[in-house]
Amino acid sequence: MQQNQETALDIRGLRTEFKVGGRWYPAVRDLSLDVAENETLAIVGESGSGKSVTALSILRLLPQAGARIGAGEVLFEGRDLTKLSEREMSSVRGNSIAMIFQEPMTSLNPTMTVGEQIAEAITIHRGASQADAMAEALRLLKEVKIPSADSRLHDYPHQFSGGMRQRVMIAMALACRPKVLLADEPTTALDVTIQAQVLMQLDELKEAYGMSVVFITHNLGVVAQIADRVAVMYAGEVVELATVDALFANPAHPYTVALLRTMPRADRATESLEPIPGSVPPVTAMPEGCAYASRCPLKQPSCEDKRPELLPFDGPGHQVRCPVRLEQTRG
Amino acid sequence: MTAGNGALEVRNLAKHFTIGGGLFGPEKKLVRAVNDVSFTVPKGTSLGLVGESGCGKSTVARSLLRLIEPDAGSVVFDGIDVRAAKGAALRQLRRRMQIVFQDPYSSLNPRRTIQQALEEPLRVHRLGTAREIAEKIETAITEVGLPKQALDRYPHEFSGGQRQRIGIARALVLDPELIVADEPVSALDVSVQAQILRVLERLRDKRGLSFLFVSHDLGVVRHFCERVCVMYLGRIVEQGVTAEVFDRPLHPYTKLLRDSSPVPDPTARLTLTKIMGEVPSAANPPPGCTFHPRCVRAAGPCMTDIPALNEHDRGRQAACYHPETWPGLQAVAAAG
Amino acid sequence: MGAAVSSSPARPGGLWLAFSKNRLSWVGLALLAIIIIVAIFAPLIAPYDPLEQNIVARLEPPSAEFLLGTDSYGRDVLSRLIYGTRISLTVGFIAILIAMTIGSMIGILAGYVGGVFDQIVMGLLDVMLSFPTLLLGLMIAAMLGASLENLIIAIAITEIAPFARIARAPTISLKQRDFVEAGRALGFGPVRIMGVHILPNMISDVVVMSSLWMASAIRTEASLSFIGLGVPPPTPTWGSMIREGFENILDAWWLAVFPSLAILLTVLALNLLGDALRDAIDPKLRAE
Amino acid sequence: MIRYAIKRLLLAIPTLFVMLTAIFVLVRLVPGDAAAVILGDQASEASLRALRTTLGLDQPVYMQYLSFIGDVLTGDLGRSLSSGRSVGQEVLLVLPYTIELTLAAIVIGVALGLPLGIATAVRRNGWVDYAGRLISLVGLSFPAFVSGILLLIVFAIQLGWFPVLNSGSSGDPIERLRNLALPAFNLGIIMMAYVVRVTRSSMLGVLGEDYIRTARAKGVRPGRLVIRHALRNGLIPIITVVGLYFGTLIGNSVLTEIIFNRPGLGKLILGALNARDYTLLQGLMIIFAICVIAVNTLTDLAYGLVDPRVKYK
Repeated sequence: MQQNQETALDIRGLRTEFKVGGRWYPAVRDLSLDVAENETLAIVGESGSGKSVTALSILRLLPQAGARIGAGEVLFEGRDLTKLSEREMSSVRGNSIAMIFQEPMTSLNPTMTVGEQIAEAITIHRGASQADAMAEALRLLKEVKIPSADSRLHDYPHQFSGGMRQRVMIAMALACRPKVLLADEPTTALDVTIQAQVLMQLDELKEAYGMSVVFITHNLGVVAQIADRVAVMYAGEVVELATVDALFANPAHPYTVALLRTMPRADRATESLEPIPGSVPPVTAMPEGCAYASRCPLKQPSCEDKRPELLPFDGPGHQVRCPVRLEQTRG
Repeated sequence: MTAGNGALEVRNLAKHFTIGGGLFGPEKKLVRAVNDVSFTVPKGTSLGLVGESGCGKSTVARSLLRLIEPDAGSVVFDGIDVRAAKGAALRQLRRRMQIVFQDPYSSLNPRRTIQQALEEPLRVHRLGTAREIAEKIETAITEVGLPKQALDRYPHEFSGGQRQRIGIARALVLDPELIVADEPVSALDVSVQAQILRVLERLRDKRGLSFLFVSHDLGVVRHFCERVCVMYLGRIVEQGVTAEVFDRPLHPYTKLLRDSSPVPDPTARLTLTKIMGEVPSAANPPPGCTFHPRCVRAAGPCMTDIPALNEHDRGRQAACYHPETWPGLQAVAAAG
Repeated sequence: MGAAVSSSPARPGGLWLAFSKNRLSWVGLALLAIIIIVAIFAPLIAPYDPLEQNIVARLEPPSAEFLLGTDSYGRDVLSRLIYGTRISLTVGFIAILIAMTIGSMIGILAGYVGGVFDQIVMGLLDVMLSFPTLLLGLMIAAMLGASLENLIIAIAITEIAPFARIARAPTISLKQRDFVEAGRALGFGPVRIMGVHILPNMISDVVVMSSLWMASAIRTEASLSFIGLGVPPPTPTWGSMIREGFENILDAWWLAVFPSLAILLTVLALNLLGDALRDAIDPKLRAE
Repeated sequence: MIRYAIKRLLLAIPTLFVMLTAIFVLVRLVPGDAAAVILGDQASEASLRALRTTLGLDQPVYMQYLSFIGDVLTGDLGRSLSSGRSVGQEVLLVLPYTIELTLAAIVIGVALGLPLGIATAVRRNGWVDYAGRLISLVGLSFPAFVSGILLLIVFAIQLGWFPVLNSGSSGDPIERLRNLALPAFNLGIIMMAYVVRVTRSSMLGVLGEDYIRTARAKGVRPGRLVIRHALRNGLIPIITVVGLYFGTLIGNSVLTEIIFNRPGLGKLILGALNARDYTLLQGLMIIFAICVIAVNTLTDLAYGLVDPRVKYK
């Protein structure tokens, strides 16, 4: 899927650290991912897996105190974003890389009209006049299918429902026709029928605008709906990387396999759920070896000694961080 | 009314709120949060209550325990009128019907140890000697899969899933017969969600508990509940055996809900050509069938008359003038 | 200390940790400790009897004999200052204790009961809250007459409204927490819920503010004494000493300056402490 | 918005009644015979009786209350017992000085406090923050008469830059300004301390909000982020609190006027207290109550202007 296509965004060896009790601990470790043009890459994981931190690291939106990018590069349009000055970074944000967030209720400024908020990015990055920017904002509101957009342009966020606010967020992100859209759990706070609308809309807009989308979610069902490729994260690492079809048809990592078995489905009976025993190790006490070892049914003594590497599995572009599974397929 | 058979029977339950009014607010508005809701939970079974936010499912759950006082209708548990119960009778009922909450971070008092939290109900109800109480809480805590050492600790020392187990243990110490579970797994990661569902399943089988299981997640409800009620804007629009309702929904809203629920299968992507509109405000519901503005099948009486919840097939009820048709399912024309 | 604290089970451990990391809080704590010691051991520390008049040594500037000088009756300023500490702390502490008890009870009740009762109570308290504290105290003290008890009552009344407000807000948010709902479902009575489940979870908010408001009570006491509505003479209070100094401001600066500094330090100590405590419990400021 | 404004104005009416009732009760708290307290121990029975009739004390309490409310509503606040002038006249004579003083203080307080407060929040835990917080804490710790006396000693007595005996009534504008400077500065720095504190905590709260992150993600630069996105939202609590501070400001202005020997409501109160002029005192309290209610109402209206959500709540 990503063959013959240019890479839009390339993350290499990213390590993002948080300060806990005076010491720095990595929340994201040795993360390398690339996103091709026009591709939707889903990053899926449970809470604490580091998926949101990854997205925030790309745009350097982490809290200024207590968080830092410890190592790695984020290559975009020939530049390493981690090395840019704050000022240069501002001109990337909302311009060629845009982001939308989980909480549509709190992510919009309550004292600015939605029109002003959409127009803002256009005036900042394109130097457009306020009138031109507002005209463009109106076009965008129509594009994301806000009913009677003309009159709603001058409304404030509290006058919109959660689903509508998320559309406004999307319109805002699209304002400068970004190359890459980072979507951090954009539908998690929404009801399923609204989620379905927003997902389909994002997919249409991706085509229309020729964007790459990095879609962060905890919901495997959502992943199956929209992703071209999937990265499964666990405890700050990518444990499996595959095309969406390969991942669901032939999951390789024991964590991915287990995750798929824990999700009850609406469309068919699930005989019995198989919960994953135990819990994710805390960021302050990561084991030496494989982070999943303590919960893993395939665990070998060697798993606890050495951190496994992300290596090619069968099938194009399929990679897995599990020596036991790699051994099995080879053997 | 049926005499003591251990069932929960709810008839024509209604709850209205007023919003606004007061000195600062806008004009007073009556919000019919729950309207004419009726269902039965036979002893030892689970009934699911699904719907999107604001459909009134949580209000129903809380009304049953009189955490919110309903405005109309009857709630009868094992032959006893819950709404009329007072004093000792109400306390007795509260022992027999318990609730498990959604948010494990808000459901435990941060200043009380687990021991204190589990002991308190037994002490308040004066159930047993100190020794009996100690035994009872040990049983409860091991039943939900936590070690006894957990008793001396404070809630903040536990993860979300563990707290949810503690919340379940607290509901168990009074030996209830019915548990109202209000989105008990919605705040949890999927792997933990499966753990909690396992615990609840085990309790249902071992203790013969009945459940009213409120959730927005069709998958979870399908897994846990034999029967389901689908709610939309304060009303039940469809009820029946869960698998049948989700496989062959009669009400267009049920179908929309099912088709919108993403499944972990890239070959079964959403095929909805068009999902119209959003849920209207309960303060200002459309006339007729409240779903009609979003409904592809709406026609004729849908715009003006509220459809009744009628039997369409054996054990299948739906409130719709133009229900979906499925091969092998006889569509009984709705009266009126 | 850090290790011992973090292993303590209850949340206040985190509070203490956040508090103890703030350097200014230690300054406040140390200052306050000194002031309290001075008040308790006043008879041992004071070089002279604060009421003893000495016609020969009137309006003496600070010297080796009278470290902070003497007043127009020849009384030793330092000794009067030391005894004045007792009045300020007593009035501040008792008034705040009364206001805290009554105010918290009103706040919890209004928050828990809610509805019309809450609206009426809060409406009344808002009125009280917006009326100038000093004028309200002045009015009450003027009507009741000047005495220690009346001063305490007047100041306590002015501080009830803020306590009720600060107690009400967390009560309302706690009331919506599921564990309170669970308590109702488990058949607990309202008194038990308010006393066992709400009070312990909000009391830290109230106690923290009491340090800030004790500062304000001490300020009000001094202001009323300055106006002449405080504890009647010859009892030494800082406010009345400043008043006397103010009358002799052109030829005896020390009379006004030293009690002024005493008030300033005491109020500052309480404010530093209260501020640090408040920062420590405010999750918005503590997060990150 | 208009609807909101009307409702807010209507709400002021019961508030006013509560305040008036409270004042009525307070004044009747005087232990024993009010007339005797006013006239002293030596007064004759005849003069006591005459005073009781003047004050209406010989009537039943409910009658006293009704006539009290009636008088206030018709604008009659009674006559000063000592000067014989009506309370209204007494107040009008000195009110301009107090207004001049409090306005100057508000201007100083907000002009210095708001920027400093914003700076402390933006540079959280930097040196600006520590300095700003310390300044504000010290400012908050001064009773107004203490800071007033210290200012007086340093700038008027020792340095002689400003007059010690204030005559606010001077016609010369320069002289008037010189008279105003110290008292206004005294009130202004206390107000500034307050504004810094409120602004800091409000801005810190706002800067942690999700929509600030959204704005950053849009490429909004720090300056615009603070002014356009954070300040407008931060202003909402600031306005409320500054409005509430008005009561404290009035109290402090009383003390300040006494210290700087400035004509104004403060000196009027002190005079009334010393002369046991309870009618004047009661009248002054009523006027303060009306001012406070007026300012609170204005504050709420300003709140409605800044926060679009208020109109629809």
